[in-house]
Amino acid sequence: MFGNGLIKGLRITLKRFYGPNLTEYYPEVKPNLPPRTRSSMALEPEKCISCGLCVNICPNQVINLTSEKDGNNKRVLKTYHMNIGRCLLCGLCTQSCPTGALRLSQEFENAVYHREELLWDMIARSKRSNKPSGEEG
Amino acid sequence: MDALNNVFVNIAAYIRGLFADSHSLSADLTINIIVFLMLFLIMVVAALFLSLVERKFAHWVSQRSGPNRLGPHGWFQFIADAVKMLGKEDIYPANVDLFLFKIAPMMLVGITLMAFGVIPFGKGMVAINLDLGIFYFLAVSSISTLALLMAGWASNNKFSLLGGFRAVAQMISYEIPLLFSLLGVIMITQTFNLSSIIEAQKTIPFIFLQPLAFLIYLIAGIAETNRAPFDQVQGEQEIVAGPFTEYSGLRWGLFMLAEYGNVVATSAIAVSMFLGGWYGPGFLPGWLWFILKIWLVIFIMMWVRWTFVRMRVDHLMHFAWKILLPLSLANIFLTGLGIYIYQLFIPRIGG
Amino acid sequence: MGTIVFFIFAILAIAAASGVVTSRNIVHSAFYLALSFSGVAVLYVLMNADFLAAVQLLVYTGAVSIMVVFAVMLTLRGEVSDSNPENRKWGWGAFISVLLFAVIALVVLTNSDWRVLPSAWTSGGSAEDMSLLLLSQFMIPFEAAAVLLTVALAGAVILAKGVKENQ
Amino acid sequence: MIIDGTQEYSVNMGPQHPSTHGVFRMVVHLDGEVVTNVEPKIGYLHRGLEKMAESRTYNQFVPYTDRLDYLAGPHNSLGYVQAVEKLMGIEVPERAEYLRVIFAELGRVASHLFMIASGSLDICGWTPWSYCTRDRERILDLFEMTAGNRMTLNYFRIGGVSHDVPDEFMPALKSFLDDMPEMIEEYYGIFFGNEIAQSRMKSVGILPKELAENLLITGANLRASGVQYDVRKAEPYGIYNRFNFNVPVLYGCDTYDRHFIRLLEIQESRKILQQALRDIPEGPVVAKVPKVIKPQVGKVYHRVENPKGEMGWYIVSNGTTKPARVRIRTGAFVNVQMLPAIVTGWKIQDLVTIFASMDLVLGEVDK
Repeated sequence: MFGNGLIKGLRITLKRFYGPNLTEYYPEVKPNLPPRTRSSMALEPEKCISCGLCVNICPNQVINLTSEKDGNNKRVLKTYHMNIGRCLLCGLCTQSCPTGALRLSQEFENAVYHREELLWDMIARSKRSNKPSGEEG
Repeated sequence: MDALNNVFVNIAAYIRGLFADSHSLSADLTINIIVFLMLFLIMVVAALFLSLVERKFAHWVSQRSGPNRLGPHGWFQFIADAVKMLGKEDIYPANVDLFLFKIAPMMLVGITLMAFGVIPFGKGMVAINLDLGIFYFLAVSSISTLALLMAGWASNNKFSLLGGFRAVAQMISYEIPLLFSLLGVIMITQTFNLSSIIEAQKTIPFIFLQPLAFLIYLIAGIAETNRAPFDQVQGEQEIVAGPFTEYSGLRWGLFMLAEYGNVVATSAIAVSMFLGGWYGPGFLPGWLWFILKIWLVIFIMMWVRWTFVRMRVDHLMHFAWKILLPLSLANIFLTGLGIYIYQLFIPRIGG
Repeated sequence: MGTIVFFIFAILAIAAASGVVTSRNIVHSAFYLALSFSGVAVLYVLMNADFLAAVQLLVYTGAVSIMVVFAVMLTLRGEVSDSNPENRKWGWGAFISVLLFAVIALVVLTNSDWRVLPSAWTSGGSAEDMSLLLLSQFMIPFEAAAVLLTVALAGAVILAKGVKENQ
Repeated sequence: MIIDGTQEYSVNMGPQHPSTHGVFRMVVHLDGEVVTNVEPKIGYLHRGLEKMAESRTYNQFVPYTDRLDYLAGPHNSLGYVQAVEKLMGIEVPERAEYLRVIFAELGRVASHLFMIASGSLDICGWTPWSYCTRDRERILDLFEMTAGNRMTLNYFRIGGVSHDVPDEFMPALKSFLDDMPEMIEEYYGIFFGNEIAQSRMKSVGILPKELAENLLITGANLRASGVQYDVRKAEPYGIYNRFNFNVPVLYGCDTYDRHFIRLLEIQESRKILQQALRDIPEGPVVAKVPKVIKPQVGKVYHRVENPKGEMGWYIVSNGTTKPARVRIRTGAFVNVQMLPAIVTGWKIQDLVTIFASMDLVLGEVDK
């Protein structure tokens, strides 16, 4: 009969109208992201051996690092910059990192007002506390 | 209860009493201005509040919480909306027909406000107790087509013009079943006066005598107020916003005001024609019953809106001319037959 | 009071009517027509013919939108701001209009039965009396008008749709 | 179509129009409300992905493949990594194959749900939209839990997948599959069974079988026109030949069938997912692949059944670490050409429905 579908639809919406709501109240209640979420990068400079693998694997030339040799002819990280505005957050760099110095973190509120602020100085950022990512990153 | 029932009537009588001659020109003028302001306030507050309720409803239906920032559970959001709309820039594009562009939203609001004049919110609580109440309502609301067309044509936008054309086609078509569906009630009561029609429903609301007419009225009323599933005029998905595409800020706000004002007016007419107006169980004052019944009709309209999808424009026309119109004519015929039989039998039974 | 309102709306109606003929934009002309009809509706109210006023709004003003649609549809080809060109024979038009007006005025003024009721119909509102008149004294013209309109409707449908051949 | 005396009215819909699903632009020629012609204009989202592939190594290009059809990320990368594996002759571990099937089918379900959602939104069905997206969220949560991102997963690697799934993945997937019939019932109740929606979609925008074949339409659009053709059956890739599923076909050729067949395909995907969940073995998830991927000189063409149509990857290798040429055949790009072919004579409202039923994703059309 014509109208059956209409009444069924009305019944569904009425059921949902009285049902619970699924909204996440975001700024008040922060979402609990799974440990593998790729939402920003974190670096532990003491672990970094400046091998440059991350620079090479990055598909978008996001990472830019310089190093200098210390007394023992060992390379020491000097600067480590990421142009996060170009970053795809694909995670290839963290997978290639042999020492686990570069990690993905779950800090997801990355919006900034100016484009220049997207040029992250990872060493400076590491001084601030970053929530570290899960075991594999 | 009686005092509560007549509180507004008594206030009006008191204000009249302040004048030496309670029916002088100045007394009438004062009362009329007060009533006008009251109606305007009712319309503005109802429209603003409805725009919030609509969003809340839409979100509840889809299991979300809706606006939830301002006030308890976001129930003060409409104030923020009003302030935002007042503060926005009034943009008008190049090459619009400036006069028509500017006057169209004002005209629409004015027409809606005019329609509010005959709505009896309670016993004796009607701004103008016209003999022709319901006919006046229909006559006035028929002009709103013109305002929508003005907006659509003056905007100098192709989407707007399409919207304006759709407004003409749709609203003129649906006016006919709307009018005819009300005719049954008028035949029974033999009057156009809304207050008398409500008085006649003291024993039984006309929805029980005229269920088909109520259904037709509700459908045609939804179509007249341009709400889904009949919101061809501002079909977002095809013609962006129809006649409102180029409007911004307060002018757009006026359109929304008129839309929700129309919703309230249409529901109020439905309540007074079919649902027994201010009559209800005695524990609440009459005007509260009236308002609660309006909310019931608005709830149905919103429920339909957030469940159904939009009809196609040619199906819409078919629906009006091939289904609703014959049905409403049949309803008139049946009503006439019923009245005849009633008059034939009642004297013999001894009623 | 009534006189002031009368003059305001009478002047409005006449000015709008002159706007209809002088406006160069045909859509504006149509909207002026709506304004003129509305002004006339107010005049009806002043003459205590409120039913007629409502009908005037419903039928005449409401239907102007259709005219606007036709105006837009017929003239979108060119520049719409110059879509209602002046007619060179406007003198003749004015002459005939004035003649027509004079004849109507003469008929109205000499007809002794023409009067404005001091108040609205008392028995049961103007609608009731009018319907009684329509269904008793003017039954035949009323029915004839109804038949005529039906025929016109059918004719319009046939003209628009066309008749299927071989049937 | 043009009647003497009325003017053709051309309206520019898009690239910023509510119903063009991204940045599609069409110039619509109208006679009143009736569409006389449509000229699709594409390229507003052109990112040069094929050229980008030539300047990146094989591994580096994997994250970009998700961005083709961003509503069904996994399936795009599946096509790419399988093409490279075919070129190099890499054997993928069993568990990785099963995980690939699970993710690809989940991506298909997500894409189809979104298609139904946006299709209903295009005829003003706001509530069906939010029901469909509500359930799609659960799939995206599964993705995020495993791969780290919700839409652009970058989960598949040449030789396997990036990591194994976490422990809570399988129960969550199972409960999602268990809830699926109820969801489908709900979509049917509110959208497909609704008479107004049916009147909007049934016998609108007919794409006859011959025309569909001549225009090389693929995917669900083809199957809704009565052709039983699915790459998963016709030329099974990966381990699709191990699963028992049907290829739904509808013969209505109209907009309704093009929407409805997605619902049927979701049910078929559910079958595949259940079988995969039952049969998935333990084991490694990535094969032993050389660190530097350097295929021998040669070329490969590999095709997969994307939710939007048949997707083909043509990769030419010149023996270096970067491909010499990559050509992507995307279903949506080819499917665009059915729009002008079937839309003539319908109203502008139907244009929107027909456009929605084609299920275009501009990332795939413009590449």
